[in-house]
Amino acid sequence: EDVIVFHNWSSGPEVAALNILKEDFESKGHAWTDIAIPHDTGSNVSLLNLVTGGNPPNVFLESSPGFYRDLADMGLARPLTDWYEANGYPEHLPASVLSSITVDGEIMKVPTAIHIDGMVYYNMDVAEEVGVDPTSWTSLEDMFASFDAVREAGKVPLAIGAQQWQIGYLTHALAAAVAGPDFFNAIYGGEVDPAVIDSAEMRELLDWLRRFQEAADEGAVNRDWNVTTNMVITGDALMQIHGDWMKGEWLAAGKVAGEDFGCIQIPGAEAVSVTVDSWGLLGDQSETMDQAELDFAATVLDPAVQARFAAAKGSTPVRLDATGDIDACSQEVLAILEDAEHQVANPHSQVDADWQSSLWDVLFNYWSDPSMTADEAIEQMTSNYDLILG
Amino acid sequence: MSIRWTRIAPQIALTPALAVTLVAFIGSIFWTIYLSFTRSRRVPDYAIDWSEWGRQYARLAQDAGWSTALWNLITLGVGSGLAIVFGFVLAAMIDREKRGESFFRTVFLYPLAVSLIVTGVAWRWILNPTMGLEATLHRIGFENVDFNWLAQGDTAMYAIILASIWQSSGFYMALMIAGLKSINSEIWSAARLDGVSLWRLYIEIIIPMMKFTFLTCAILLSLGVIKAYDIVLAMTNGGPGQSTWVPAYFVINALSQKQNLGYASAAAVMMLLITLAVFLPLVLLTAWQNRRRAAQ
Amino acid sequence: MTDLTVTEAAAGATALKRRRPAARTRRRHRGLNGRSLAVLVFLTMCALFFCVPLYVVLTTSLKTMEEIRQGQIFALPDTWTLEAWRFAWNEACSGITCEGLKVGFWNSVRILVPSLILSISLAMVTGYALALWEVKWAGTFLFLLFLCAFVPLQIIMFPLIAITRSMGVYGTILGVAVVHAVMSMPVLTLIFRNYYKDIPAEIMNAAIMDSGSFWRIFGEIILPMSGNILIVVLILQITNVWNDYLIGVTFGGYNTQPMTVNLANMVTVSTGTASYNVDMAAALLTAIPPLVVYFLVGKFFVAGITAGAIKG
Amino acid sequence: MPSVHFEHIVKAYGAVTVLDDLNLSVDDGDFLVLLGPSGCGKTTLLNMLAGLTDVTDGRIMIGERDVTDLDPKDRGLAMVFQSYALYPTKTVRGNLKFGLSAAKLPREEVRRRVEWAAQVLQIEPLMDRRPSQLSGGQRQRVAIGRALVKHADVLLFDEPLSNLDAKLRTEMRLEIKRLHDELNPTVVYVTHDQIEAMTMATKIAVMNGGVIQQFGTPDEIYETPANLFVASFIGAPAMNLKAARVTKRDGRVAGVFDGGQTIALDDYRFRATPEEGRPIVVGMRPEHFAPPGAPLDAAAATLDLPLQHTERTGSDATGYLKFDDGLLALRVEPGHAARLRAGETVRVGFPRGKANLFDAASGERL
Amino acid sequence: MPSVHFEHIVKAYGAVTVLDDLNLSVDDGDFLVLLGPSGCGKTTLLNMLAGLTDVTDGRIMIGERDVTDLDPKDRGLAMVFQSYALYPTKTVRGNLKFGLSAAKLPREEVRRRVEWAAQVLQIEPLMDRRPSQLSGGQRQRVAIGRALVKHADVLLFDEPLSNLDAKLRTEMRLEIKRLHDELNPTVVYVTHDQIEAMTMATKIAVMNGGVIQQFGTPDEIYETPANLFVASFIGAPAMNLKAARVTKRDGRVAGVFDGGQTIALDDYRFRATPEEGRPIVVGMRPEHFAPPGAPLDAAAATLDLPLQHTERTGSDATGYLKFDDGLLALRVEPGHAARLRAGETVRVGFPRGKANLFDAASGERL
Ligand SMILES: Nc1ncnc2c1ncn2[C@@H]1O[C@H](COP(=O)(O)OP(=O)(O)OP(=O)(O)O)[C@@H](O)[C@H]1O
Ligand SMILES: Nc1ncnc2c1ncn2[C@@H]1O[C@H](COP(=O)(O)OP(=O)(O)OP(=O)(O)O)[C@@H](O)[C@H]1O
Ligand SMILES: [Mg+2]
Ligand SMILES: [Mg+2]
Repeated sequence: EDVIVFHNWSSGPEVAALNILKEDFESKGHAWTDIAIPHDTGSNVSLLNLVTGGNPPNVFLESSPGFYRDLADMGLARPLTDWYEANGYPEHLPASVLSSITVDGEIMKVPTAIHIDGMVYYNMDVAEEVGVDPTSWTSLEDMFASFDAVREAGKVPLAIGAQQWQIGYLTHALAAAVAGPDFFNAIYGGEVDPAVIDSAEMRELLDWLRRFQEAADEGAVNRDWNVTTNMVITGDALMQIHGDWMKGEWLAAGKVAGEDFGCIQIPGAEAVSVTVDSWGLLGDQSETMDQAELDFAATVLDPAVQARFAAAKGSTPVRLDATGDIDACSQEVLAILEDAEHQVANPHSQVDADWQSSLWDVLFNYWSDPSMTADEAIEQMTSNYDLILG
Repeated sequence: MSIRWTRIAPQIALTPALAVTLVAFIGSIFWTIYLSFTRSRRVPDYAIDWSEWGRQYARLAQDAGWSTALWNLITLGVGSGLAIVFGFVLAAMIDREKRGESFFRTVFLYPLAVSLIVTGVAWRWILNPTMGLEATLHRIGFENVDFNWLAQGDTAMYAIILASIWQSSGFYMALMIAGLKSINSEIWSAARLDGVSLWRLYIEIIIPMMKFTFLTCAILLSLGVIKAYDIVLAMTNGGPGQSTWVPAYFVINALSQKQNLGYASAAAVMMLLITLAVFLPLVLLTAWQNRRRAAQ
Repeated sequence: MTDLTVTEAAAGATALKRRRPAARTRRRHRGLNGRSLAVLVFLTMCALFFCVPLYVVLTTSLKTMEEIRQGQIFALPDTWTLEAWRFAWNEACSGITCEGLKVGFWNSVRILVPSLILSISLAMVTGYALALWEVKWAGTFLFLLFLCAFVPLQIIMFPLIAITRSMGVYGTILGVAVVHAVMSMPVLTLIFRNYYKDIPAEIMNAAIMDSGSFWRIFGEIILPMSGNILIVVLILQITNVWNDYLIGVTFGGYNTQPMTVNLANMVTVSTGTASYNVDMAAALLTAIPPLVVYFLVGKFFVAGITAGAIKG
Repeated sequence: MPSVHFEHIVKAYGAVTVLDDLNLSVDDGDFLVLLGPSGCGKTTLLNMLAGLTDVTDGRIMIGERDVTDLDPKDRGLAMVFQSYALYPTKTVRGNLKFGLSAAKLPREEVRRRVEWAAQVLQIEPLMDRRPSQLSGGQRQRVAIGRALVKHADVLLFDEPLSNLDAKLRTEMRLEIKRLHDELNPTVVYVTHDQIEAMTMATKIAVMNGGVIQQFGTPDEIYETPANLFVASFIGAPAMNLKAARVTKRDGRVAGVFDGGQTIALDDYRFRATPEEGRPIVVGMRPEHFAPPGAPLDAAAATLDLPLQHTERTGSDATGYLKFDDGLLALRVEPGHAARLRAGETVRVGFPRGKANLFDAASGERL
Repeated sequence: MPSVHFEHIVKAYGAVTVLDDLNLSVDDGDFLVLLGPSGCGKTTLLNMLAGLTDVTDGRIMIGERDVTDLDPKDRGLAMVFQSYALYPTKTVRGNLKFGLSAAKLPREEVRRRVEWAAQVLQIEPLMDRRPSQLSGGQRQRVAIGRALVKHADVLLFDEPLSNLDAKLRTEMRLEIKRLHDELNPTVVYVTHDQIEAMTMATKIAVMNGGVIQQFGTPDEIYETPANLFVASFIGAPAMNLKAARVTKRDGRVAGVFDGGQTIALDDYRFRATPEEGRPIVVGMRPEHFAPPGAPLDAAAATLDLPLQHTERTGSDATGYLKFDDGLLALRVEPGHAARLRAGETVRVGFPRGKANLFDAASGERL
């Protein structure tokens, strides 16, 4: 019986990483049926349709806690707490990962990779050429200050793909970096605190966002993230701030971390936002299928697989004891993650989708319309809060 | 008395279509209307909170994205309307100048065959300031051309309209050619004999005679405009900001991003109402036209 | 008084043998006059405008990535290569499977055939019954159909999932075909009805008196007369089904994703370094079947519309 | 060969009543022509008989059978349509065969009948052609053939000749007449062409506005039209209809035209003798006039009228004389016509016993 | 009022030559009817005159002007189309005015002309209606009006009456004739209806297969057809055409029919006296026969033939006699027809000097 694997990955590194899982999983005697619907094309809806259509996949890449609650309502949830404990997984997982795979007190997901949502990746050749040293930046001000030099050299300082979700990610990464964990959790956490919407932190955040927008190049509009990354890889641009899955693109282009490209967190960041990509398993299955699903989970959590997977995808392993080579950037990430206070969880795994989507709408409007003021943005957010959560 | 099969058989044959209409369309529409009064999020939740049954609609009324979408619907409708005009111009020219008729027809029709997923990419490139038309024009000396339509909220809609005209003109052209061909050739002869200028002939005689074709085009156009989604997705994905949202995009966004079925339903119901508002006058017009045609 | 200039010889046969006028002095040729030229120039410019996107896609697919990076999208390729085409067809990845578009191509074909059969036969029979037989509630039904033609799929997607599921066809090719048939039924039915409406009532009356059998008349008289309209509808529906993304992705099974889904997987987030040449080649490969249909039978399309295929 | 009876037929389309309480009987073997202007309800009546249109009220009998609610194919009749209504995608043979498809006949029988019809109509060489490859007359023959193969007892024709040119029309007229003489089915034939009606019918029903104006043999209809409508509808050039008043001259009934001329009416067979002074309409057929200038003993009326113009159609000529405000048409010899000059006053006589009289108010025959 | 001349006209559509070296002249004020079967090139000829179709070779003169290469609007002619070609979106007044729009006339003049045309054609009450609100005859009038307002010297008509019913056709025929008499323009009128041709024309050109078969006055065409085509095309019922051979009887020329009967031909005006034994065709018009049974002194032929049937059209009747393999039609009095019985042999006489003779091989008049 085929195990149906639903995911929304389709870039080269993502697929390479999936293939590592697939190899190991198939070596356990199972067949893997792949169903991929890429991000922008409505993968959430597709997954939900498959479930409500009575044709749910056995394994699915999905972080949103709401989805697991819906599954539970339909009697299709597969709680994993017992299995985790029986196999001793929890002790090998960092606290932030454990909390992100837990829904309403029960472990529901299988974590596969860690990403930081906003890392600075820069082209070391370009940095050298224009005489800029990103590692010396201690604040965003420093960073912006060096942009003129880059421009003079005919390069784009900051490569940005101005799509709604990229701007959304940039913003919440900046929120963690500039305004800190408390503000972040008040906006992007499970419980939204309306008080912070109209706060000094929010204004600061919006001001920074405006400065980023002003620094973006002409072709930014609607540019895919990996195309943007390639601007940096090819040396057209100095740097990009984006989720660190962009490392996969660098690796796929044959570049080496620490030699060709450097990675730092957002200069002066108070905290970083962490994405934990995780799989869910379908409940209410035959015994053999249930076993196959658990085998899949075991594959994902296998330390050796974890390391190979992370290398291929450009992510950081979720297991502290993952074996194998860890590149310079992952070391940087692991170093950052050592401080439990210095991290917050990706909004997707916590916050109400409607609210987050409405934030994205406002932020992208703000980004796209230079004449829009912070006040106007805040006003829209406030009214959205009243309508959605109020 | 025997059974009159000539009366019964067609009714039997119509049952599948009737069932489809009643269940898949009418039933579904009522289901959607019902959901629009609930607080359904990812999955249907059939409880209605009567104290605030209209909350989804109230939210719509305040949603800037929704009003943008409505405005864009009008812009798109008016803008794509140019496709009808353009289609008519092409048809009139092809019809007068018979040379190359089949060649031009084929060229103007082909965009219809190609998925927007394909041509959207090409259009995005052409409109991309660093590699597309603008860059090319700059390179050959026109320094001042500004063709960066997709990047600005106030012009992105024009880019979509341009692509939509490109895509659909051929179809209207085909309809118009058919309409022109059905005009009695003696009318043309009479006008030539009278020495009427072509311009006056078209304005005063031919175009009014083709009212019906234009009406058909208008119906098909509004059908396309109301359903417009692919083209927005392919060209701008709604951006920049929410500047190119249209109602159909709004509904999908509410469904997949906001994961709010109730809200999406409310927007869908509004779309339906708009459809009715556009469609009822058109139907009445058509009926009236039909009567007139019958009278002739 | 009139003078009779010539009284012609009688029989047509002898007419041909007669002397032809000696000097065929002024055999007139309708040359290109000014107006014609202007029209042709205008049409040619429009045609060029229409060809630009196709040109861009085509030339890009034949270039190497180095060339594309130079950003001259309107330039012809320096080195022509079909590598991107080969790659797109055989090796490009969609999700985890890297067998190229050919997988999706065959899936699309497998979807296309039943979808066409189901949607066209449903609409055809309905249009036939509505146009040529006496049904009391036909007017109301037509009105409903007209209304349904405006309903976007998204509005009724959820219920349709429930319906196909209860029919047991959700996630199968048949399910996709059913949904295509449902979604296209209103418009296609109206097209068929308008066409059949023009069939002279007398032919129907003759057939009713001769046979009286609904299906026999359909099969033996009406179907053979539907050539024109069938071509129009086939063209519309082939394009429609082939280019469909949403229905295929929503209602299709796991191994039956159509070519457009493959394409979207490749184009939306392109593999590795963005390989535009491969994307474009893939796009063209996806577009070829409907394009071929258009180029081959496009002229019947206009003919069919002229014959009354599409009216209000 | 059954008879056909329409009994109290009512037909309404929505609010519009097209036929109201219509009664008509056709004897077996009769050739009934329904004659009337466009829109008078001929086709409606025929379609109701065929079962193609529902009857709103009343009963239709074919022989002893009430067929009012039967399916068309069960009524045992066959029909020839105005536009022929051949199946365009079938060959001639296919067209003929399809008519038998409902009958579930053995193959051999179908073949036999088709061949018989082809032979009767002399279309054997055309059997494998499509309708589009046939001339108008040939199509008409096939359409008739399609009716013949059914061996129906009642044949219906709806203006079957109106799409043919004059020459073919004459030929086909003879052909249909011959078939009727040979096979002797009951025929109901719709037309608005009076020549067809006069030459083919054994009975004519003249219709107008959904009402049967007169029912009778062609001669009855031509010679003694029942009302003004029938009088003006039948005949070409049409009957001269002139207003007059009843008067008495030497105790004998006569008519005085508005212009003062008189016409003797004493040998007219009145249904009821009219009172003096009653306004009437006198109908005089153009061909009944004596040739202009020729003496006529005992003419009912002798008129001296100026000639407006003559019209020559080849074999015939018609003279138009000014009479009161209008014209009086009369037939003249073509040779004679050539000698008449416009403006010249000619004397014409109208013979006794030929006039038709109608009540001016009701239009009914007196 | 100018004359019109076609000189050595050639018209080819691609490889197909429709007209080849055609010559024809119309005098000023003439009413020329182009008469011929469908597809013989009538419309083509008319359209070339109007400038709507290019001439392949040859020259067209209107008066002294060579108009071959002029634009239609500069030729000074007006045309009435078969389908009327009224502008459906304009009122009657608009239709009349629109035709003058190119002429750049002063407003007052346009108004005057439109009113004049409306009055001439009696369409004043209709001026603000749309064509769709008019009856067939009214539309026809407006179409003529549109031609009249142009004050053109040459009026062209392309089968203007063929969409009208019989009665209206008769009326409009008179109307057009009256207009011609009043305004006396040069008219070229296309039709395939011989009644129209005979009644309206001052000159008829009978065409067939792109060739003018005969050109002459209506009487010439009817009385002395130039060949078999014209003989059979003109006249209804058609001229009886019977194969015969030339023989000598008592030194006088006579004809022997295939059935052995003879006909005296000595008073026929031969163009060249034919040798004996030559196969000819004898044409006898149905209306020239003496009434059956009536004695005819000095008949050219006396025939005893069995009656097949009679056909009565109201004012007329035609008897069909069996003659060799075919039928011989002759006109009889309706009253007489009623007394004739099918099968009975009747004696009919054909008078002297009325026969038409044609060469059997070439079809030309002898
Ligand atoms: N389906 C219909 N709905 C409404 N009215 C109709 C319908 N069919 C016919 N009529 C009306 O009924 C009347 C009689 O029509 P019918 O077709 O019987 O006339 P007809 O005598 O056959 O005329 P024609 O000689 O033109 O064929 C007409 O006034 C017509 O308008
Ligand atoms: N545009 C054309 N191309 C090719 N052949 C043509 C064209 N127009 C007319 N013909 C041919 O020229 C011949 C004469 O046509 P024309 O229309 O002059 O006939 P007509 O005498 O007016 O016939 P009708 O009485 O049917 O109107 C026909 O054989 C016709 O097929
Ligand atoms: Mg009728
Ligand atoms: Mg013609």
